Amino acid sequence: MFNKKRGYIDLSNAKKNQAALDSEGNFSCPSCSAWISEAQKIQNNDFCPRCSYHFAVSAWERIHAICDENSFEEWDANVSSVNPLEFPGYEEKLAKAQEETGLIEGIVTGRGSIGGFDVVIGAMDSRFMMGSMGSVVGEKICHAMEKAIQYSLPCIIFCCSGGARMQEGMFSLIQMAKTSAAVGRLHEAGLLYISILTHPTTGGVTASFASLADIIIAETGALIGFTGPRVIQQTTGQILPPGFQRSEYLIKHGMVDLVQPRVEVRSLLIRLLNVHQGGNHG
Amino acid sequence: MFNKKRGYIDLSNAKKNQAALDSEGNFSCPSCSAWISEAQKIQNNDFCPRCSYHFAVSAWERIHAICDENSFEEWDANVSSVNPLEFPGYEEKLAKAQEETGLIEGIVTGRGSIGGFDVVIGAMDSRFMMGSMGSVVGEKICHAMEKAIQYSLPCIIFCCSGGARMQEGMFSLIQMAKTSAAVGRLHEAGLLYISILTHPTTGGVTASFASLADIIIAETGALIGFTGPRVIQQTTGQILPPGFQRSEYLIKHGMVDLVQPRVEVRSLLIRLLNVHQGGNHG
Amino acid sequence: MAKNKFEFEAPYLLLESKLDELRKLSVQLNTDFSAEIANIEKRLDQMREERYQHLTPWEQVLLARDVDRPTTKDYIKLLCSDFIELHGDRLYGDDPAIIGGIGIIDGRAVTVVGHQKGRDTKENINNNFGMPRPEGYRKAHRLLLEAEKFGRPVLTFINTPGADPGMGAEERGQAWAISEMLLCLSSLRVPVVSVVTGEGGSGGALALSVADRIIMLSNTVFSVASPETCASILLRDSKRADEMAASLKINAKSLYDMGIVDEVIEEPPRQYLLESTAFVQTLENSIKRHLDELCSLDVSELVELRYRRFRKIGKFNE
Amino acid sequence: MAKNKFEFEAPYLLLESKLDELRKLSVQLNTDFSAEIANIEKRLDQMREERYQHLTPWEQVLLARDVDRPTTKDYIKLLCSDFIELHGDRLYGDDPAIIGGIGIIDGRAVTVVGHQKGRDTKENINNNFGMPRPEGYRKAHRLLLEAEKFGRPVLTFINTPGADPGMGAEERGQAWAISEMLLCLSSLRVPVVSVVTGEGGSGGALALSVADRIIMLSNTVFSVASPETCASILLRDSKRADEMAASLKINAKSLYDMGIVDEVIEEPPRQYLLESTAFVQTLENSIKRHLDELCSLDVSELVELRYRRFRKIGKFNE
Ligand SMILES: [Zn+2]
Ligand SMILES: [Zn+2]
Repeated sequence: MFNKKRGYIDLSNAKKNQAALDSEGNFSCPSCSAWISEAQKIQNNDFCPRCSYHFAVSAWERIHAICDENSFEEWDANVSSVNPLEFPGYEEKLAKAQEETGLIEGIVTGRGSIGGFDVVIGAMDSRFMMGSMGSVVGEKICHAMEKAIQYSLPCIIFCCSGGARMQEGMFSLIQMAKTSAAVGRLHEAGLLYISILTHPTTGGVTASFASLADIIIAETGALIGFTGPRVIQQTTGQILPPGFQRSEYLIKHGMVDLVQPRVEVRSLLIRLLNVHQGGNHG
Repeated sequence: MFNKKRGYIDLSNAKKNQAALDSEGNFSCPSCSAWISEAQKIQNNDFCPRCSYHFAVSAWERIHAICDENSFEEWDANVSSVNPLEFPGYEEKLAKAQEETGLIEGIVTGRGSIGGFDVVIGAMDSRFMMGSMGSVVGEKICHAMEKAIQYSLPCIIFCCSGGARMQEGMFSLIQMAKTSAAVGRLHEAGLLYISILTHPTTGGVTASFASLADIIIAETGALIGFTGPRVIQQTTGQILPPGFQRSEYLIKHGMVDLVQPRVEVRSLLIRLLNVHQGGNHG
Repeated sequence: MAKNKFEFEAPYLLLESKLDELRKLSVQLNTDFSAEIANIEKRLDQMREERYQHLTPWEQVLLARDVDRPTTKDYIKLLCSDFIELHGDRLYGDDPAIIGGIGIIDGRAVTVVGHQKGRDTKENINNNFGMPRPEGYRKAHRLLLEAEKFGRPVLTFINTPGADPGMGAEERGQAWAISEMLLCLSSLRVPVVSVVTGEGGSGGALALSVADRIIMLSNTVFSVASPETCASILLRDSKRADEMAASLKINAKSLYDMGIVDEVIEEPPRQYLLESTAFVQTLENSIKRHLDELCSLDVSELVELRYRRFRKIGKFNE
Repeated sequence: MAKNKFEFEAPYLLLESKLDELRKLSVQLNTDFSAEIANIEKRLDQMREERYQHLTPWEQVLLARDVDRPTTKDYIKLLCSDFIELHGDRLYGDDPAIIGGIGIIDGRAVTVVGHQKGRDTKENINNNFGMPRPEGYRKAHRLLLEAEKFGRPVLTFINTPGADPGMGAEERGQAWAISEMLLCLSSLRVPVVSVVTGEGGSGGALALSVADRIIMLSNTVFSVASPETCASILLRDSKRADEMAASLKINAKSLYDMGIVDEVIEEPPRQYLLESTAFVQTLENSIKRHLDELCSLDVSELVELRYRRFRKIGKFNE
């Protein structure tokens, strides 16, 4: 079901595929309604050329764009959410998210290679209930990290999240503790852990595994923080300065190692994996 | 030679000794020249009642005020400075300092007890070449910490310093690294290390062993920092706000655990040593 | 939707005032209703106790937030035979919304860390209403590492509306400070016991709660986000917070049933908690018992058990 | 007292310009002085080389501070086959006066940290003239702990006038940040090699120099405080800095003789350093040799040797 999309989301090959892309037709920016082509979107690093809206990338698009061709093997594909609190309307929302995204839950995890380096990789999907972290997301992250330890592999996670999955109440909040504890085990095992903070990464995800990586890469222009800007503005009445909580603001304030445009993340990861191994490839 | 002084500097007994003190005569404040009695000085926690000048306490006064009577046994009493760089005038300055203070160098170290708790204790003396740290001060601190490890004792150091002993050049600067490394060994041995920052503690001492303690106590009103206020003002042209680099400023900025008046430091140390051992005295 | 505990207490307070009037009248009339009044009072107490047994989740939220609840400092005074507060993160500042220090409980050196709400408006403004800033977590972090160095068990008290929602907290990396706490606690090589003494609000509360044992007082709550926030986001109506309080299952009893907390300590109805000797004794005993159990474990077993304790929380189909 | 290297270079520069004039004249006059000019040039080079062999300590200070010296970024470009700069202390900010990251040297993953002066006024203002603020030390500290996690050796480059003398640096605990670095490096469980590439100024330089091996380039200095500061304090006359530069024994050769540094690498006279292949080769070989030696040691032996290396520095009578 994902192969059809593979053609146009392999961003590292964006330029050579450009001709093919234009034929795939136009679509409208969800923010300013401008009609733009896929090619324009890719050329502009997934920002809308008119309003700078940062287009979401699905988990599978991300994995295909980052991993070497056919290298990715998915884990825990069938782990799915239940409604532990019998929260009103949760099941319907899950069903709708599954239908709209073709995903079972908001993260895809597994094993793949990047520029020939074997890694454990996870990618969250902001379209699935706003990338919120519930029991399944927490479980899949922990399990992926534990497998990274088992196989002695670096672990790479693409984060994007609106925060905790409220419908799972405290089960959701505890995933912060659970995933942070799993990161602790990665560290003890001396394994490299890289997180990539993409637009938007907020709430409990930022305040747990996302900010605990050895190397933190922020995608250009991404909104990253704990409390979202609307809540800050509403609660404190303060006018937020332009660029507040954006990647460039975060690197200035010492929170991330690198800010990188989306199209360059794959090549940066390859360099990091290579340097990490002292250039001794493999 | 120190017994004569012992009477009036046992600050914890200040009140009951007061009558005796008045008879010891008056002296003049080095800052505003006010004539005050020893009793007034002690009552006012060693601040001048007129200009708030913070009177220096000698190393031996400090040790007698803090340690249980007759409990202190000095170590390395005869370790003395040489002139490793053949720095012009250094030997004369050392001789003058020794004559004026009755000390061989700017720190006294040894073993004693405080409220019945055995400790390793060191006290710097700001009168000895402004409490500067040269090879001897560094050596005595390292040796005291190594003995604390050997005897498994808590280590307590009263700091006061104008910084590095410039006349010893790089030998002096390296004492920062050397004493910090010794603190590292204390930490590895799981031993309690308390530093008390007294007026003034600046320069290389602040940027090494003084700020690496498990618990840092600042004496009320002490000047504590790396760069001294005069240099900051001269270099940056900024007017320093009142209270800048004083103990109360430091606790507000998160740098010290506690601010305590001089007369209460002994009782605080006893409480800390007691709590540290779970109230299991001895 | 009630705004504070006095709304559901109103009928009892009214009845109490009527009994007072009756007493005064009886004096004026020179008659004696004391037996009847005593009877009514006894039934009033029963009714109230009954009422407190069946508080709605929202009413429990109100009680959890009640400004009359003891604060961390009160519990420290109660439990520790000596306590020395320590300050500062050694990096930037000293956050009064989280206090910490070392004390003695039952002859054992303990590091105590907890949220500190104010007892009045002035104190609350100073303490940021118990909402920690990054400095607070970092101070706590430092004290935890010291506890580990000295092999001292850690006791934490949880009572916060949540992390500070201001610009400064974001600027100084609040998310980073919280995650570092979660990481630190999850592998800390000394026992950790947490007591929820009021509101357990979101990440700001969780940051101090990654413990071997979590104890909740019966009228406290622990929530992924405040019921108001959930109502505002999920129902687009923050006034329906009471519904959310029920749906989110945030009260002590529900969380115990879900296996998220280990023990619930019953609060006496409407009495200032620390005046109830039964309550105080139960709390003291519980903390001591947990510390005794945990201190007897081998350190690596302790850490492994803590990892598993959190690792298994979560519900899903495979 | 000379203010910069051009003052003691003036006679040679003057002679060079005269030779240029002579050359032009010879063309005008249609005569050939080339043999004579070549001869003079050769002697000029010899004189200059001789002069550079006998620089006064103060002249070495001027050369150490020379803005034309290569910066840490230049050395990284020279030595690393790939390098990725990493930013931030994860607490407060990113200090451009200290840069750090990971790279590959000779097939070995290495963490590199160093002071970064600017190459021009604009860059120097941005980089605070290479004077670190607390954020800089804390970034370095974080990168050192990562190096330790991954067992990566550490290479540091030292070139700073000293710690930042401003209010903000004091406010955010500069002394604490420096001491934490000294403590961290003194027990770091990976090899550490430092290269002094310019000014080693006071605590700000020492913070990156607690290494297993300290290499100094021949025209660099390392000092407890700047000669100006010492002159101002000890002689009450900052203009007598040249005297202090001599008394303090701050040049590479003296420090080698005192056992404080392990190796001095000769700089070619008056040539842009990185253009001298001999110099570059010697530096590369030296770093590789030290890393090879240190990486072959058992970790606990390495840490013990580093402790003893510093422990024994200091002169006194017992
Ligand atoms: Zn748009
Ligand atoms: Zn005075």
